[in-house]
Amino acid sequence: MAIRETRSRYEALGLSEDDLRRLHYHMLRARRVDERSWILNRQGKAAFVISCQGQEAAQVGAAYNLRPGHDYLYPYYRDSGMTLLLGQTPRGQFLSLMGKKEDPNSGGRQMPGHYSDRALNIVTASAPVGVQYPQATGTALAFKMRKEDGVVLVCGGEASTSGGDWHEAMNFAGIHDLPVVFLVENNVYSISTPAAAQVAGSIAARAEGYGFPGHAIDGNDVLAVYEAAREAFERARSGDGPTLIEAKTYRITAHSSDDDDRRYREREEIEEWRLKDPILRFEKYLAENGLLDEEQKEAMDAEIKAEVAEASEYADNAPFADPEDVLTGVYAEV
Amino acid sequence: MAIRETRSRYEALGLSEDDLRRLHYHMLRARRVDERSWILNRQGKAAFVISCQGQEAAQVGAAYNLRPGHDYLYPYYRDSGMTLLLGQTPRGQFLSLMGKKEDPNSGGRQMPGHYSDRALNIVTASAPVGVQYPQATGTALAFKMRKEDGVVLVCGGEASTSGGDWHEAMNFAGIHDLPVVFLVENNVYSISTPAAAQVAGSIAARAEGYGFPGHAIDGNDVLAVYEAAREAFERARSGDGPTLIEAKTYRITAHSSDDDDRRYREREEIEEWRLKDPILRFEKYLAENGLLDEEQKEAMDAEIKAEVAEASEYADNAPFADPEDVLTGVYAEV
Amino acid sequence: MATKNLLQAIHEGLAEEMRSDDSVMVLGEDVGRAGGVFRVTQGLQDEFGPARVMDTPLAESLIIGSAIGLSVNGMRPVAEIQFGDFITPAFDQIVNEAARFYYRSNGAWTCPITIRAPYGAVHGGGLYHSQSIEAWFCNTPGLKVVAPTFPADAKAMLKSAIRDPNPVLFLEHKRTYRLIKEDVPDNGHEVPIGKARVHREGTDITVVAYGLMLYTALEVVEKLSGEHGIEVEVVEPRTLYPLDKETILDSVKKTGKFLVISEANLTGSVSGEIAAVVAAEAFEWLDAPVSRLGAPDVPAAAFSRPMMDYFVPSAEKIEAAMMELARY
Amino acid sequence: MATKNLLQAIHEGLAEEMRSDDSVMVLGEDVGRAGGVFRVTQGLQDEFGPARVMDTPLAESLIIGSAIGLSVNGMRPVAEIQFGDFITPAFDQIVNEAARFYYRSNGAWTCPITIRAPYGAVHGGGLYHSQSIEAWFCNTPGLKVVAPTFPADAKAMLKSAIRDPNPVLFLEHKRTYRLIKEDVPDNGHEVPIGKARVHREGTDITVVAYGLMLYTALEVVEKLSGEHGIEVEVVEPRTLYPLDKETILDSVKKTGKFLVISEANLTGSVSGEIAAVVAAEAFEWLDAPVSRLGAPDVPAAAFSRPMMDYFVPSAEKIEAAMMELARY
Ligand SMILES: Cc1ncc(C[n+]2csc(CCOP(=O)(O)OP(=O)(O)O)c2C)c(N)n1
Ligand SMILES: Cc1ncc(C[n+]2csc(CCOP(=O)(O)OP(=O)(O)O)c2C)c(N)n1
Ligand SMILES: [Mg+2]
Ligand SMILES: [Mg+2]
Repeated sequence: MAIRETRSRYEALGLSEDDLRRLHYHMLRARRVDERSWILNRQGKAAFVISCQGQEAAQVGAAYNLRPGHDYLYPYYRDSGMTLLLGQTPRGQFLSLMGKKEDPNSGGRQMPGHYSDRALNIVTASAPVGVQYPQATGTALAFKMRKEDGVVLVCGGEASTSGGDWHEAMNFAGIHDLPVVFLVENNVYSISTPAAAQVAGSIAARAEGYGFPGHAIDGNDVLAVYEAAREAFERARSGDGPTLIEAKTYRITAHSSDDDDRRYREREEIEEWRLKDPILRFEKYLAENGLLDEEQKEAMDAEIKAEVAEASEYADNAPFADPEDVLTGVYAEV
Repeated sequence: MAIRETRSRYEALGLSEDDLRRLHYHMLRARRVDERSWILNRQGKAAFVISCQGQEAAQVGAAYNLRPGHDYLYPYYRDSGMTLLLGQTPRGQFLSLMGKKEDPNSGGRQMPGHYSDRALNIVTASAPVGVQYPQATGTALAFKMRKEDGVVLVCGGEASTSGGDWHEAMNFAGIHDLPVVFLVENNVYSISTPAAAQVAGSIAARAEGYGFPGHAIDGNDVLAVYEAAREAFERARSGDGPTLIEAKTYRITAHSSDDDDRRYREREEIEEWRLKDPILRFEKYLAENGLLDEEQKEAMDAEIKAEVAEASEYADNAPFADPEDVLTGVYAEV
Repeated sequence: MATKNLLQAIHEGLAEEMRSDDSVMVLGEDVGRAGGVFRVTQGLQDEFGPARVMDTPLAESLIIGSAIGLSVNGMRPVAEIQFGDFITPAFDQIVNEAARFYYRSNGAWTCPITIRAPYGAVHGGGLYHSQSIEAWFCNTPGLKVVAPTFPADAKAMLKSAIRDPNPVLFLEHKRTYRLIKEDVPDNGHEVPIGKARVHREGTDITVVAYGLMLYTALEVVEKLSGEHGIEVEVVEPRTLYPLDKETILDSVKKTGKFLVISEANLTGSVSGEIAAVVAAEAFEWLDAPVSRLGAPDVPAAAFSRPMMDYFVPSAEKIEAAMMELARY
Repeated sequence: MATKNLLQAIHEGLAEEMRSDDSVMVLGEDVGRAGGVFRVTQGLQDEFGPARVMDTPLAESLIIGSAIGLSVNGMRPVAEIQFGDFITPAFDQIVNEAARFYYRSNGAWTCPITIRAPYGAVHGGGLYHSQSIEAWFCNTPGLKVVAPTFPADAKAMLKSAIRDPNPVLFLEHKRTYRLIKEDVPDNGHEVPIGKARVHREGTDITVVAYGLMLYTALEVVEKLSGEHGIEVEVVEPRTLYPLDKETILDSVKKTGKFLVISEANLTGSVSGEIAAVVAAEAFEWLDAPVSRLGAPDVPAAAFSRPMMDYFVPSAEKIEAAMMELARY
């Protein structure tokens, strides 16, 4: 009975079993790439790691709605779950992580997590938090002007809503009913600052003040995220305007490899959230629905781990960027 | 019957007949000063005029709650109705208008409308729209830190909510329950841009998203404004935090003496709003309540006009700022 | 070909680009029905509609940020900042974002936006409608900063800016909008970004100036020629960043004396960089101190007329600086 | 008196000012429990409570704007910008607001705020945790910009900054936080804003440098003295705006040769202004071109180590520049 009800849930969402497997695959793959990054960091091969761990459901559930190379993505630094889903590779991630010449995002110029992919319409990401929001509205406006059905997905953490850029973009999107989906991955912390000292009221509730819908959803439930995002994408595609989604989730790792989170949060809190791990949770769902047994899981994981190991090895052996590379490519040629 | 009802309105607000007369006086005085400014402009004596006309009720009704020299005011360029009420003088206004040395706001440095008065806690105003909001929250925070009962009133037009500063301040005020009152004088236009192209959704409705109350009120009804502001000031004084008030009003004049509003709005629209003039409306209310007859009105007006004429004359004869004044006062002495 | 002032020339450049390329659009505060506070965009909304000539909210970071996003998705936006003084909220989007799209993505993404901003002191403008904002931006690799002075140059350079795959900040001195008229070619006239212009040949002193100061300098220079036989070579950078060092250095090497004039507060203005280049690379040719003239180091021009007039470098001060060099 | 590195000295300066003046407070991102990403404010929240050491939202314009408002109402806020690169959203509040409160109100309102910002290239920092941001601010009358390098100076100057009635931007080079330790006086040691420091007397060349470049220069200079008998006078401005011209000019007039080194992208950096001052006011004493050294004109240091190391001016490059001057 319980099973039938949950099964009907994904069916109601129009998802096939294959879709479910892909959602699972992409979450797990992102996690494994991330885990490997920390090992490389401990080995002294990666100067800086910034993680997606804990946020894979929010990322994969939302980005699953994107049509790569058609819609646009403005990811933030934790969104490797999105960029991998769209077509970036573990190799690429590790090349970037180690500042290698072949880094697909920036040729070794940017820190890891600053994604960019012209072919996939992943717009070059930056470090100043929040700048992506006005840019995303501009990209959406271009779609609207040309009467195309493209959608722009723009993402950030909950602290990215504190700066003016978020608001200016929300207002602009509301005025012109732009085809843009705002995804806020509220993972409770901004480095050390808890959401209570960061956000007054409610992020999701703010959308109403701009005249469009906002939804606060369980960001660790990949189907809930997919559902909210699908609705938002449909709204955008049909010209009805923007949607704000606040995915409530949690940052399982420290802010980055430079951060020591014992200064500001209790271990128990993290342990509690580990129990709500979005991947374990989805695996349980799949198992309950007879879509995943231990063996299948092991097989998929083994495949992913092999890919990750190969990618990491490749990147490790790849050449560093040349010193003089720092000098080139300041201006595009007229 | 109708009269008794309206009378009980001001009594319920705790206003005496004397209060009503003062409200009327301050609105009318602000208007007359403003009208005179345009004459000086046409005479070639004032290079630039920016008006309060049409917004006197919003300004006087709100600022009537301020304790001069104790609470703080961050006015915007139209708020002469507020600064005059607090104790600035018509003389001061005209001295500023003509860039005279005695200009109390800036010694001839700033354009008219950039109010400043240390003794009255009117914080030096600027031209970049919206910068006052974060500043006001800081001033409110100082009150809170010292456990004092001071309140900060900060004002702007509806377009001042479009920039990031407004949002950052709203969020901060909400997080810390700061004793600040946000007054947005929504006069429908930002220079030429109508509110529909400026504001998505509703300004007042946004307060909820920050966790504090927002009220959209009839900004041409001085008692309605007074009422909303009084409640907001009480909330702030008793430590309950901020309030947002959106006073719906209308800019009767062009944006400034540099603007030709025929480019973007119909004369009929202005005429319609002239019928809703806040001063006429309040005079009607007072008359209906037997608090003002033609004679009293004429007497008050004559007194104001005499003061205005004298002030204008004084300012006209006052010396210009010295050229070298431009060089002094860049740094405060250590 | 018709005779036009700076404002008309810029308007025409915009209109022509919009006619020839559908992806060119204008956005900014009050650029639509009102045609901009200076009327540069007047009539464009009638011709191209409210989407391609869009009134934005009062939010400069949004204006530039959305222009960036538009450019990413096939458009060629020309963003107007109503007054240069109000470009500050967009500082992040300009210097940290637009200027770096190309470099940080290793050449994958370009950011072909143009940002028009009126600058310079004007009567009645006061502290916040007067600033010379060049120096804030002339240290940002990836960005180009142009400040043409004459109408024909301005029109041609605006077109170059719009067609440039890089972000270009296009500065217009407010007091020169209607100052002179000159023949402005209808189409096809090209002025590349990055090339200075020698307005007048001379053998005694090299003067670099732009904007209102260029006009004042050109007047003073004629007077000096007539009254004292001093022949000053006048170089207008036109592009402030990256600088056409060669033209400036060639001139100094000929004259041996150098003065750079800018209306900005002297200290930290772009004249420092220009003077430093001359002092480093033309040292052996110099017969006199590398001289600079600018406004005093106070926030900006004041509202009150006498103060404002005292603030802006005057013809007298410019003449004195030249005479001092000539006598050196 | 104890031996402290730069980071500890700044921490101590803050703590002492907070102890002696209740109105001094700290606000910024993660300055509270976490003690700041560089740990400069570590322990302060425990001692002074969460109101006086306040974690703000991630909103730099708010941080500076609210600091201004606090200062207006009796407080002496010290605002921390987490990385200098992220000061850009606060640009408006700094240059158009804080710097002008005094001037625009004709002396009625002061704005005694201090803004601390770590700057400079650091390994692993990449384009956005590396910038030298000085030049953006060293043209803003009303603002003071200080960039002390040595721990004792930094502590004393931070105190001067906090007590100053004007807004002061206090720059800290990240790579020098833990580079050296020196004796740092406990209390009472004063270093005024606006005075340069001569680190080493010399007769052959004057070198101006600050931050990491100062350390590198001081090393190179010893080498040159030992190996070639070239004696370089090293001047540290400490305050970048307004500049202590006198100390610099006195030195150049003695040595006749001048080099200014800054880690910033060369073009448009503060070294241009410094060089221009020398070229104008010490011209007659100069025996060689006014020289400058800086990073190449690219956006900022890259993440990848080889690129980053190539970006920052190295000891070799500095030595070469000095040798060229010496041989001139
Ligand atoms: C404008 C700006 N200020 C400060 C920083 C430094 N910083 C980087 S990430 C971060 C926290 C962001 O928190 P949130 O948006 O919640 O995202 P999360 O890291 O929690 O996913 C801060 C303060 C920055 N990158 N940009
Ligand atoms: C940051 C900034 N951008 C642009 C301007 C130019 N400007 C001055 S007033 C104004 C319109 C403001 O409209 P609103 O806030 O509605 O106030 P109103 O004038 O209608 O009372 C504009 C665009 C400015 N002063 N500051
Ligand atoms: Mg977060
Ligand atoms: Mg308005």
